[in-house]
Amino acid sequence: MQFPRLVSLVAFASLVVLVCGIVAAIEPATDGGEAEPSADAASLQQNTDAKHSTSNRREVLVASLTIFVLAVFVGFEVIAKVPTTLHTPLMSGSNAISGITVVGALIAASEHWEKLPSMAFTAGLGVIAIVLAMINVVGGFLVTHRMLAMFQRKKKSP
Amino acid sequence: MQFPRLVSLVAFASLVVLVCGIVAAIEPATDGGEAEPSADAASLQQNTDAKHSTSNRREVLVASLTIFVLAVFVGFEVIAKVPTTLHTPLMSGSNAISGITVVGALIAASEHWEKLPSMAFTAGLGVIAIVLAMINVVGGFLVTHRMLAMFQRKKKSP
Amino acid sequence: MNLDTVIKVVYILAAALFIFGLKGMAHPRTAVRGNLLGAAGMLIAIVTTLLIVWQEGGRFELVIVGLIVGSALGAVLALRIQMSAMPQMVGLLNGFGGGASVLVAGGELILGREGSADVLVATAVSGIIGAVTFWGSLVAVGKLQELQWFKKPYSLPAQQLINAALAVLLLLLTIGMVWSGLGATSILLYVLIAVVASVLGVFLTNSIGGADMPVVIALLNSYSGLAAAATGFVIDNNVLIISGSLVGASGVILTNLMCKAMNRSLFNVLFGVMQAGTIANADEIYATVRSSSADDVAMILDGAQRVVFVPGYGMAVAQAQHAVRDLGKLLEMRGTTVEYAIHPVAGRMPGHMNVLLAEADVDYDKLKEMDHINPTMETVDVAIVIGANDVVNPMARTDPKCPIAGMPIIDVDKARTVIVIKRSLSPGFAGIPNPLFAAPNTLMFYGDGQKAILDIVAAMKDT
Amino acid sequence: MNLDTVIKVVYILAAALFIFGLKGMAHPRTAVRGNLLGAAGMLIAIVTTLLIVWQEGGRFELVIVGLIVGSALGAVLALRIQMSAMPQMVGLLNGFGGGASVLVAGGELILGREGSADVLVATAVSGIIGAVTFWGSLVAVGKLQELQWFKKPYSLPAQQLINAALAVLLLLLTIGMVWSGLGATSILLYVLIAVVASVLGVFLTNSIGGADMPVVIALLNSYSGLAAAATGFVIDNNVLIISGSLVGASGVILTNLMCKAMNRSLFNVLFGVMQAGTIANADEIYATVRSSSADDVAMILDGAQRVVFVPGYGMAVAQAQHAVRDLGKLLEMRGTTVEYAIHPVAGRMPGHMNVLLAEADVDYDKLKEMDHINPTMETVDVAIVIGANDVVNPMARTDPKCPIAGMPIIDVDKARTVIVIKRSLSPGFAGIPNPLFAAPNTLMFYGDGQKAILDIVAAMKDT
Ligand SMILES: NC(=O)c1ccc[n+]([C@@H]2O[C@H](COP(=O)([O-])OP(=O)(O)OC[C@H]3O[C@@H](n4cnc5c(N)ncnc54)[C@H](OP(=O)(O)O)[C@@H]3O)[C@@H](O)[C@H]2O)c1
Ligand SMILES: NC(=O)c1ccc[n+]([C@@H]2O[C@H](COP(=O)([O-])OP(=O)(O)OC[C@H]3O[C@@H](n4cnc5c(N)ncnc54)[C@H](OP(=O)(O)O)[C@@H]3O)[C@@H](O)[C@H]2O)c1
Repeated sequence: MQFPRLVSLVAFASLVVLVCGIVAAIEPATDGGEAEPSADAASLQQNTDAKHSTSNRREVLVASLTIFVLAVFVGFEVIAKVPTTLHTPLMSGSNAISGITVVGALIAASEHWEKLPSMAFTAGLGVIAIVLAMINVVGGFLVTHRMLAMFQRKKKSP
Repeated sequence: MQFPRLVSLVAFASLVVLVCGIVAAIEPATDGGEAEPSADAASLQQNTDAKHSTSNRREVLVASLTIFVLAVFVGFEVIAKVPTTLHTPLMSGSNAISGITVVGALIAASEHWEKLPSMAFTAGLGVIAIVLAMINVVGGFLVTHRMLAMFQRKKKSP
Repeated sequence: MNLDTVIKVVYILAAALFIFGLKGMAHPRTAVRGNLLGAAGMLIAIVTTLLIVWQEGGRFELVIVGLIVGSALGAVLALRIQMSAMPQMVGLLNGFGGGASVLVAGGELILGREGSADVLVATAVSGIIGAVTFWGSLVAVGKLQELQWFKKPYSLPAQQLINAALAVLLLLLTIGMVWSGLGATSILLYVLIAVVASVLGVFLTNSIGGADMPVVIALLNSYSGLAAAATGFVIDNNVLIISGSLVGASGVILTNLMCKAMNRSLFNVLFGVMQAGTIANADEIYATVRSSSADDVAMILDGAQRVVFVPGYGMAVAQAQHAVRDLGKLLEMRGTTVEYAIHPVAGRMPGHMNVLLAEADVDYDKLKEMDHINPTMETVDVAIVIGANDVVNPMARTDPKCPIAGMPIIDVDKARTVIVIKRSLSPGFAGIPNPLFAAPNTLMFYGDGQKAILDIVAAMKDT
Repeated sequence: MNLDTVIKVVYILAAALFIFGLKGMAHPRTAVRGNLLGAAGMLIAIVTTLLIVWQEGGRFELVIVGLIVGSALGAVLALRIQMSAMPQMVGLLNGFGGGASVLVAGGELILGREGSADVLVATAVSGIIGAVTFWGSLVAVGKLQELQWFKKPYSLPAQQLINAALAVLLLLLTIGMVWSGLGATSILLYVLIAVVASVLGVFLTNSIGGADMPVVIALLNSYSGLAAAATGFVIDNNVLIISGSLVGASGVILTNLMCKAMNRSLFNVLFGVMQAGTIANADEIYATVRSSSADDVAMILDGAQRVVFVPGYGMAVAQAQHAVRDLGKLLEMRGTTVEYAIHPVAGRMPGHMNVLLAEADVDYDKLKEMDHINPTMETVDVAIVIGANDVVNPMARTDPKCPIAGMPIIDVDKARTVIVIKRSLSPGFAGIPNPLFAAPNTLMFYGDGQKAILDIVAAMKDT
């Protein structure tokens, strides 16, 4: 962790400012985005919904950002301890972890494609994404295991 | 970080199970807790509110838990690097940080005590809490600074 | 409303500053800045909260009174306290942190804004941990101050059983609180929880011997963090959760480290009764003790090539660190190599000796850790043990039945000559005699630590 | 509904397993278990997601097809790939990860569940980073495979300007997306974003020289993580955010490390054109090169006390690691001390040489880091440079104008005798001549790495 601290602090602060901007922008955008033709009958509920959705949305965003920041900290701390010898397996192993997108892909691919064209489209994208992500996951973990097994084997022999 | 990994994993898994239990318990509890005499007129909205509140509550809890877990990781990684020499300042410094409860105390003490007895009570507790927490904060950071300044002074002298 | 969320994002910044601050603690060079970053984080958090209060139209009178009184008390405490009393200071601060958590969680419960199961559980947990921390810390501070009241571990008959019963009671009260939801019942239950937890805190700490207080303090440090985190769950505030977890982790690491350095399990520290039964007769052991004078010591030091100081709790009591530094400088001017061997649990808290010696301007390159100095102990001409006892007691190596059995010690007995400076032959905190004092290569020099060292300095300058 | 949240808690467990897994990577002893923990975390995450899908009554046909095809392809790739082709493999996997992010974010946009500003921004970011990663990785792989197409950095005139224009265009498209909210317009804009980002990815990578591909791969590794994190914001899934950030951090650390080892800034790597202008005339430099035969080398090795192998990219190309190990063993049997000096950027990715030598069963205690071996280089009798070039080029020390100026190198020129095994005098990836080859204490031994070493072994066994 030899990054100049000041630089990272400044970068972080500007990130915060940026994010504040986005957060501040949520309200109008949501209102705009959700302004679907609202059936007059359920208009009360609709309103309540929108209000809840906005404030809920913000809470979620703030929590997600917090999680992001903490995870970056954990990442830097943990990875900085990996010795040079293991940097290649580290690359392939962390690569496999980034295949976590498969989680999103699974949900997308499970859409009922027979119902709506948009769902069919999403499901199609989803299945391709699953294939790509699973290559990433299985390939990554497996090849890492192959490499690491070599390091371990050698340890026992002498 | 020499804790036996298996032990911590098991502890962690049981924590997860525990938490799942609590989460599962939220729904009835909320219903119970919020079962105030509901004006019949606004019953639709009431229902919607309750539903939103429950699911919102859960989201918040899950996010908070995630944050907790990540922060524990960060804590262990960062603190494990502090050398023995600095353990006393570390104790007082981290102590000061735990005075962050002052944030909650500030909010409690700002209640309008003239309005309701419950608010007055909370404000009273809040102001004591502020005093305690601020002793913790100011005392902690200041004494840590005093100690650390000693370490630094010495560094320059030779 | 908009401002509200922006403010929450700023909280993340505060939390990040805490983390950067703790990262700074990794090196004495960066530690001061680290501490300042942490303080900056706290300032941001407080100002942000005040903004929220202002925006929501809260009242400021009490807030301002609280802030001023608290800050003033804190500042006075921090500036007045002596370095040797640091363990008590930390203990006190822990207690205050815990107390604040109890009150904040209680206040939130009274307002009754959110009554879901998780919040009620978190409230109860805040109350329990906070109260245990508060009262436990006060008792621990009392013991560290060696107040008469707390002088020795005092247990009721069947203490463990009573403690277990209280714990079960707390569990039941918590369940009751969750079950009854918001309202007067749960407030009453909360008060009960706080009371029972207070009793438990006193009981738990009171039955632990004074020598183990530092471990207790570290553990309570961890608790005060966890209490803050639990309060964070109560008022749904992430910065509390994050900071609390950081402190919790810190306390756990330090506790673990101390237990390891004493070769005891945490369980043993908390619940184990130190048996003083099988201890050999002190008079017998001390039959061959030889004492000496400042002049003797000065003479011995005169010819020494390599001198190692081994400070312990007595140096803190006698405030002898400056005198030790002077003696060290004097020796160095005469061409002697001077080092300081620091045992991980010397004194009353981890790093205690380091702070004292830093106060006296001793270069921290000269402070050697136990594992570093033990292998070369044979080549040490004179080891000066100043106010240390347990951490140089060879019985830890030889007598598997004694209370400190297996604790790694600084092997001063392997040095050519050992000079032990203390006021009497009375034991250290573990309460056992020390065969080192009667070893053929040991000379006792009785007296208050500071005075003894100054005498030696004077004697050396005379010759 | 209840199950849903419980499941989310289980996701936290998966994320924690990833972290434990990466922590395991801190030591070769624990790394295998670490990797398995990571895989277990992934399994938990996938199974949990399938549970969600099942509970919400989703269709499983496509899911199952996707899982099977993807896993099979991944497994085949992982089992077939040669250790020396690891950089390409990692590059390819990066690309796939990025591609998946583009598709998932796109799919979510089409469904149009959530259209708040932050989600739209996150969607655009997923699309941009994902597409850049995908196409950038493919180009990088092509370059690493030394495919004819990508053979040399190819830039349009005013490439930097075009890239900047594309970046601005992306920014505008993103703003447009946020502004137009959910709906057909934003889907169209998203497609445009993906296309423009793809073009940008190709341009950015294509204008970077092949020697810098490893840095690019590490950077893209980081990007693939960030893309996953952005997707996490889109579908509001914390496990994606956490894992993505972990990978992002990993990539940044590795990138930083490589740049440092080459003494160049990241900016210079990404946008700097390597000037080949001021290079001294190769023929002139190589006037005094002496070549040798296997028998010569065997004779020199015969009397050596301490031999150091310095492997480089050529060892990977020639698959000479097993032969090197045999030669090492043979020398050790004769009482010679054998070590391997590993430069941090030898080969085509960090740790490349370590993996190859591990494959050949070389004890990792014998692999020495550059900083560790350089100070004692004078006492090395024979340094055998096998397929390394840039990392042993003394011009980095002497010529402040050459492209690798200031890059720390392994100082083989200070060894008593240097034997360089390569096929010709052609330059390494930096494209500059190497005065080492013409040094008075250097002997060239031309030939394919593996064959050369085997010849030496044969020659040594003969004598
Ligand atoms: N540091 C930690 O973190 C920590 C944590 C947990 C437990 N502990 C325990 O604390 C103990 C620390 O060992 P230690 O060797 O440092 O201290 P110690 O064993 O408690 O002995 C201190 C000695 O200093 C002498 N002393 C007291 N006042 C003095 C004065 N004014 N001038 C000169 N000598 C004086 C006392 O003898 P006289 O009365 O004869 O002068 C006493 O024997 C260990 O038992 C350890 O397990 C420490
Ligand atoms: N590792 C990383 O992470 C990383 C990252 C960024 C950049 N790089 C760059 O990559 C380069 C690595 O340096 P390096 O010294 O390892 O490699 P290099 O400078 O690329 O040189 C490799 C040499 O191996 C020889 N060779 C190729 N095939 C061979 C074979 N079959 N048998 C024998 N010799 C063979 C080649 O010479 P012939 O053609 O004459 O045989 C070539 O000169 C540096 O420029 C570094 O900056 C590496």
